[in-house]
Amino acid sequence: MTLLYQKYRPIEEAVAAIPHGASIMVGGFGSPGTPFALIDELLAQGQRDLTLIKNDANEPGIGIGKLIEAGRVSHLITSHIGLNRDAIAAMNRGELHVTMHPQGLLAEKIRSAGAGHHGFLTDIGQGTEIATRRREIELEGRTWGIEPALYADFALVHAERADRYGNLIYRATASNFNPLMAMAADTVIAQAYRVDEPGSLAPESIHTPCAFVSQVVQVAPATSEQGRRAHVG
Amino acid sequence: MTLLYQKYRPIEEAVAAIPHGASIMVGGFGSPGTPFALIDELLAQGQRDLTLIKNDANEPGIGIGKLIEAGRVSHLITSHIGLNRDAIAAMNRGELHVTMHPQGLLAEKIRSAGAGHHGFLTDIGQGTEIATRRREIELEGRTWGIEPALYADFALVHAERADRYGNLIYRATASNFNPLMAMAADTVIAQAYRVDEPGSLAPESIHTPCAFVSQVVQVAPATSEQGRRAHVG
Amino acid sequence: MSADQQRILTRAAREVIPGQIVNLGIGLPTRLFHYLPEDLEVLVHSENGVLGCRPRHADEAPDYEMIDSGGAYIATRPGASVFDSAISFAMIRRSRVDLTFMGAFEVDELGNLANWKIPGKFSPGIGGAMELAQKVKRLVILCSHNDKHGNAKILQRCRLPLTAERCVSRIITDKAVMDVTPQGLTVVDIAEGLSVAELREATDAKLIVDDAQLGRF
Amino acid sequence: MSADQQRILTRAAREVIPGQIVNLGIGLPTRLFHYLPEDLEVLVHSENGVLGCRPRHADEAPDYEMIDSGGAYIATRPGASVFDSAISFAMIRRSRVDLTFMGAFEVDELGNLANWKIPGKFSPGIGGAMELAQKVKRLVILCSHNDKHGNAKILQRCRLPLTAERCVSRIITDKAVMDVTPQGLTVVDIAEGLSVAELREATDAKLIVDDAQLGRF
Repeated sequence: MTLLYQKYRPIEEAVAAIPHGASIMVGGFGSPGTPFALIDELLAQGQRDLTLIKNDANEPGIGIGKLIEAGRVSHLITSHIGLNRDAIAAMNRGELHVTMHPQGLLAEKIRSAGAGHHGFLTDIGQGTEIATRRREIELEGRTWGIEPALYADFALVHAERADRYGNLIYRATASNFNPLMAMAADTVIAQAYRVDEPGSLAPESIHTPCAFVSQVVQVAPATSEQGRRAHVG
Repeated sequence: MTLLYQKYRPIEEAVAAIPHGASIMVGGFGSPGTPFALIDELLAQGQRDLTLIKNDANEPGIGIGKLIEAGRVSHLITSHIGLNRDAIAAMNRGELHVTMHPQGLLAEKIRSAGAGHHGFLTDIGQGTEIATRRREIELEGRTWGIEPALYADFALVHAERADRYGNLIYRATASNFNPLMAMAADTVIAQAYRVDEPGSLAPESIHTPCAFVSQVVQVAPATSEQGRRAHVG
Repeated sequence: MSADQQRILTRAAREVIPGQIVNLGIGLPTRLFHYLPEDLEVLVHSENGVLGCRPRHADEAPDYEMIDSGGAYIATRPGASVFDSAISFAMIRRSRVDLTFMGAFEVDELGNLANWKIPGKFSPGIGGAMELAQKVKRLVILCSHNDKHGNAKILQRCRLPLTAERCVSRIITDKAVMDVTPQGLTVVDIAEGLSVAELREATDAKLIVDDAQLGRF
Repeated sequence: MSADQQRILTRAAREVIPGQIVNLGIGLPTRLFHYLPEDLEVLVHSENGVLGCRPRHADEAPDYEMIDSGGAYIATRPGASVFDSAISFAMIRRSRVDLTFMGAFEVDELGNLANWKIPGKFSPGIGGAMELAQKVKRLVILCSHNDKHGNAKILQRCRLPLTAERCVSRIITDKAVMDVTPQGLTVVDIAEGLSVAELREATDAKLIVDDAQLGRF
């Protein structure tokens, strides 16, 4: 239990709670919503043998791309790593164990944990190789795949605004996996561009209520790193 | 498929699509979030033999209490009807078939449908009589209850604000089951105190995206009916 | 409210630690709301979808769309959020609620709780009790020690349908404060003016009493 | 962009009905974005969490936190909403997306689709393709009729790992527009200047052609 007034922390202290070998959910779909500052702090502190759960592998040289290049990730549970050629190469060399899930099932496996369930029944992927790797059950005359919930020791999430109790608001497409991971991990570390006093966020505007957040740190607004992506609209 | 520009309708027309015998989810926890105007229209139109899915039975003389008193409800799937003595009496006389679920499981059964799943695995209620009425499965050395998803033909939901595409914003504790039901029913009819042009609601402030909403109707703001409850804070 | 209820609530308020997230069950626990100082840094969770509620001030107009799970019109304090029922119960099932107070028909030595159904007599539903009882980090029961006929509510084994198994941490009644321990029910405090023998007489469970440790309330 | 690709996209734009919710897959379908008039009352869904996106105007500064699923910086139109990945895929699994365009490695007569993996050669992941293909109301495939070695991509049976079974409604290539029907692949339109014999030659599936109904594009 983290008491409400203990949640607002220096970034070094928050990340120092993560041990070697931890399983860590990392928010973000591409750059938006990726907690770059928390990842960089993790890189600096040296934790290794990590299992990361993230939609994608970012791109070479940014975000979890750095952790993968530094050899700190032993297992990546993801949906698509097509934008990170280094991660694909590490996978092909057998240095990075990669588990791929359809994106919506990955989201729901995390959400299932966040809701305190043990898994869910789906028809997604029936008739494909996805179905061959999971247990099935007959119910009401049809065959359903059982997708177990995906829990983690830690989640690193990114928000636009927060208060020091850990209430979070996401912006634009930076929401993605963040609110799901914030519910699914045992310890949730949130970074936000702005952390204000409780009462500064309208109750209806809060996307992740503070009950799910263990620690909250303030980070500098959008760095150039988030803009230096190859893609243009 | 309801096209975007066809969603904003007169209330009579929206409710007229509901046939006798329909299963209908109704938002609300107590009065907040209960779509009183849609319920009153349903009462006026005369649909009968309805299966209602609602957290509670409102109170005598308001909301679905009226439908129950008028004998229009054959089955109520709910969590608690303690504030409606008439509904309890109808249940005890055998005139109203009532299925009770723990509140969070009821919410999740609806959410499971809304997510397009067939059910979920839970330990809630293990060791109680809830567990005796559901199928179980052994996974990873433990026994889990299988809770099937709960779909419905229609959902009647209440929002504070909407746009005419059907984007919805809830206020205060009027959210409750509304966003879950809006995802779980085949046809979703939303009432809102204010329906504006698309673009009037900030994208981050929208709780239910319009893709889930079939029709949206505008209703008069909070009537005295919603205030005439026995409870005082 | 009776003097017994007041004593239960006054004692119960001491259970709340600043910085916690607390849920108050329907009935007697709801009234604990008024025993928590407004400047206490605690967020009260109500399962209908609000975290950070407080009682309405006497001069505040009710907001008809802001209620707690018992149906009372409430207000919010700084740091409050509102959310849907799925988020609200996710919070409960993920044990993000630190402390819940609940009433009881029966509680037993193992920490089993029965408070939702009396077959043939009372079954208005389940509400959020099962999830809260099963998953909250710490469940404190507030109830009268005996029912209106004088029958014990603190039992060796519950007889009514259970709300949840082995879920209770502490029981606060008008007669005693008792902890559920691996050894059985351990009396922490006993009501002023009551003897241990009288307490045992009013209870259908074995009570462990260490006179040297026993407090009064 | 090649003339063939332009012809595919011009033809594909005619599939979109005003008032629909449309998803554009990564690759060629993403470029369809620029073929939809900005005043067309359509909400484009991108599975990373936005409904109602539009291409950025040339003079608009990019918002680095507003991308589509391919990673392009986009903008929104009136009626847009943003949401998390669970809501986004609930929308997909509940068939709230009316129309999806997707690329393909292989498509077959039954409407089976393979577009995510070439064992031993290409397996960057799955992304949202499986859910979109399986659950969208109408799936239109946009792809070259033959691969760069001239091999047919329109087959009697897919050989690569499937994305989803029996999911495709229509296929638009540089050579033809074909519908998946219970009878097999029915040619709707054929490219200007191409003979039916040439089309059959470039295809490894049986094609049903009714000359009287055949359109050109």
